[in-house]
Amino acid sequence: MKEKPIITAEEAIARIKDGDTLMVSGFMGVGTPLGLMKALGESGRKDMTLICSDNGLFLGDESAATGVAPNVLKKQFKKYIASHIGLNKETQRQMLSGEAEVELVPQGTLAERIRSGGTGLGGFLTPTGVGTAVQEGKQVITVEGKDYLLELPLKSDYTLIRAAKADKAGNLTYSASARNFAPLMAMAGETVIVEADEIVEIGTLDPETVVTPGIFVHYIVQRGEA
Amino acid sequence: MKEKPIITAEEAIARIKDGDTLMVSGFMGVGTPLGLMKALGESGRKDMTLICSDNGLFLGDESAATGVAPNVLKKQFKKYIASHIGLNKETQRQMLSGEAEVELVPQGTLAERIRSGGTGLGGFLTPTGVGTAVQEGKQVITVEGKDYLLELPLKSDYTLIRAAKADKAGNLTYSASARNFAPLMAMAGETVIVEADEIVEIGTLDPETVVTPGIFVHYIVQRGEA
Amino acid sequence: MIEYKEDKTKIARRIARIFKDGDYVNLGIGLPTLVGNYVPEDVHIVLQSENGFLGLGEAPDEDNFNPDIVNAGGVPCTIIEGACFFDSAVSFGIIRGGHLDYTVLGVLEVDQEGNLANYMIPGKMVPGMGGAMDLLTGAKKVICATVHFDKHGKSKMVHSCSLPLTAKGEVDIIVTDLGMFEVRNGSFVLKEYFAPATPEWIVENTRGDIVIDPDCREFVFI
Amino acid sequence: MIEYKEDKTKIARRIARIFKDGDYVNLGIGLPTLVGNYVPEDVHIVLQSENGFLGLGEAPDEDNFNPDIVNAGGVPCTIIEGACFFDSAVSFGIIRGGHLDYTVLGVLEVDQEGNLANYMIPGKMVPGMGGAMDLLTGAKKVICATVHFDKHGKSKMVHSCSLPLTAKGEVDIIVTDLGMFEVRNGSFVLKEYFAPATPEWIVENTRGDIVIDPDCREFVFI
Repeated sequence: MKEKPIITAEEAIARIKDGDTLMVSGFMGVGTPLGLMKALGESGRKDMTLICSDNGLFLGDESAATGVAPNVLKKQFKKYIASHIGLNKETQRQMLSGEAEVELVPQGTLAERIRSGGTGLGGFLTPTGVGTAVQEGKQVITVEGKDYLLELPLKSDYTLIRAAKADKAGNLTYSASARNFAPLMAMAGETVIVEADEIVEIGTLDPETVVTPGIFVHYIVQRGEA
Repeated sequence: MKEKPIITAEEAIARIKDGDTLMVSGFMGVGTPLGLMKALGESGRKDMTLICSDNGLFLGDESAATGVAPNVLKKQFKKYIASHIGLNKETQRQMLSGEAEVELVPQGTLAERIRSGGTGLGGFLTPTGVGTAVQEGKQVITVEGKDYLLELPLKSDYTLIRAAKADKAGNLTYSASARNFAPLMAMAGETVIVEADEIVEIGTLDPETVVTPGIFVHYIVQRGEA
Repeated sequence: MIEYKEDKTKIARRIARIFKDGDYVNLGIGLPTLVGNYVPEDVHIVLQSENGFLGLGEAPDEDNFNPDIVNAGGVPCTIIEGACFFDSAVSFGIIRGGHLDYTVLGVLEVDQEGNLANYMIPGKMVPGMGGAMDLLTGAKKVICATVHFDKHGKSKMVHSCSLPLTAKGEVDIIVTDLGMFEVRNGSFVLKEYFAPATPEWIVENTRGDIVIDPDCREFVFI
Repeated sequence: MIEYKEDKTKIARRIARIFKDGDYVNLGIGLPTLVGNYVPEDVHIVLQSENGFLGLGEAPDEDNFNPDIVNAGGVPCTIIEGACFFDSAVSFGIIRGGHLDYTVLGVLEVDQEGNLANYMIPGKMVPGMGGAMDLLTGAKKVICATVHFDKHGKSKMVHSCSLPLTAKGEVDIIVTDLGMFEVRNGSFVLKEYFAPATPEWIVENTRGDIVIDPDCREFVFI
């Protein structure tokens, strides 16, 4: 099986352009590919759209910022698509000042929109959000007497995820609740870059327990010190 | 964690009523819960709807019938929802004679309809089948200039699946390509009965490698000789 | 004359007695999390954490701390035997698919039509809904856990929510520090009251229509 | 005067040379399966089996036979190093999501608009479409593999399919035992011919509009 290129975080980030749409794994910083995000922060890349469960933690102390919050502080994004931004004061500030646009999406709908993008669906019908502000501007479709919102797929130019193990063919496993959005975002990225805690030889992962098949993965980066 | 009841195949099947909708795992017989299907065959249950990838193999020799084919031969179903029935001559005969109804569904659409049923979605938009006979009677929805079919969810009264290992909390792993539809059908069943090659104590399965969480499972049956 | 004293433990203790052995439950952040402390020893429930696992356990000590295991509030936790991890789509498939027996959620306002507002105050607090909308929509039963009064002394149970809704008509049960209510046919139905509150005092001090259930009784905390 | 002799190996051998190292490919049942035998040794492709894995290997011998590993035709097979298993929703997520570089499928009829009919003959053969519709719709490139003539001596390439379509306008490349064609702007475009066939003879013996590509050349099998 052909091996996927193993590159540095800097080499990976150098591919990204201003204005690109990124998906970044992690839930409150757990599962965030921190080496890649650090390199992204140093790259000066800007005007990007960030699709991420949340915006990490930032309550005023920059040195305590977690997850994607350092990148938010560097104002690298013009738009956020997230299910929760309440623990990042800078995102709140950017939103209220109009510096950045925020699209808040129910977490299950966010997961499913990413999965739709990755699996070639044109969207899906969900009961979540019916009769709430989430319904605004969306098509309501009634199936067997019940109302659903038509939610549309999300895709990314670059997906940045953290994995526990990557074999050189790109097959991935994850660590505990650090898994969260990563397997979905891996399907939905035009280019998928994995930061792996450990890179192993092809044939060492059990074919039964691979979570993300290597077909979704384009580049592998060894996780460094964050 | 509370244990799920471990019962016999006969006790499991006794719960099913004439006219119920069943989902049965397996692809050309690989992954079919054969002990449960044998008990179902002996139960005399009839007029059921069968949702299954295919109808197994039956080319004329009853003793060589595989997968769900023996149950088809016993005329236990009034309707089949499947992606392929070409290797079961009896299903073809029942279809042509009008004894049973057959709904043919593209395999990916079948998988996704079952997943939709299990995950509370009202349906999904797929490009598969646009401009073909599959489109008949379905709503076509255009998203960003591209046509999709609105496909609706499937659920079952009883889902019968085969697993490799079940712990007593109902967490499941599978064996190789015997996995196929089982994890999806497990989500979509009102009652889910698992025939496990091996039943193990709670705590012996690695939490990272469980494929089907126990929340979806209601009864466990030890796999016998088929 | 009844003297009201806010008491969150009453709420958590009462809700903890609702569950049956084997139930699957999701506890929201804040007050709902307290419920986990009061489940009777012979009732084994499985807690879901919507960031991706079933079998949420207690807070870790130094020996079993794993930075990759956090609850839905991002707080380090442990897992119990029989736990398993999955991705966010499976997690919300469990939630939206109706596989959870109960979800327990906090309240800004809840009304007699079963509408809940608990995720934003326009112009003040716009944190995002996280998993709350899916939990309300998907769980078999929705339990609201809330102190009866807001900081201005007004009941959080109202005729009709004025804040943006988290979900419409999904609330089944409300437990406050005064009593337990069901939402039925456009009214709050008082099922139990907690001393020193009385049904009459509860009716007087709630902004919503309350029907006192014929079987309404005092629930005694022991 | 050209003497035609059906030759499936030409088709398989030519298609096998299309792939690049690292491509992910799904081979349909029948003739397409043959393609796997002719991929050059220095080109490592990964074969998907739509019943749930990537890394399809050769037929098993007694030592490595596993009844739970079968290909999409239900035939026992093996897996290669680096393979992995998944459920049918992930499998068709890969397919429909555009993650496969190529799918190779058989033909009943294929027309110059890129329509393919390969799954049923009304009144005669109604086996169901299996995964074919998803594969056609989802793969980056669709390759049709077929002998040029049906048993009545008529070309399986036609102006317009008369049989029920498997998918509309999805075919990119057609390889027969006479040559290789692309489907472009409503025509078959002849890219290569296989001796003893000549472009002129192919045009004469095909029921469809063929444009001969300016760079059309003979492909020599070595």
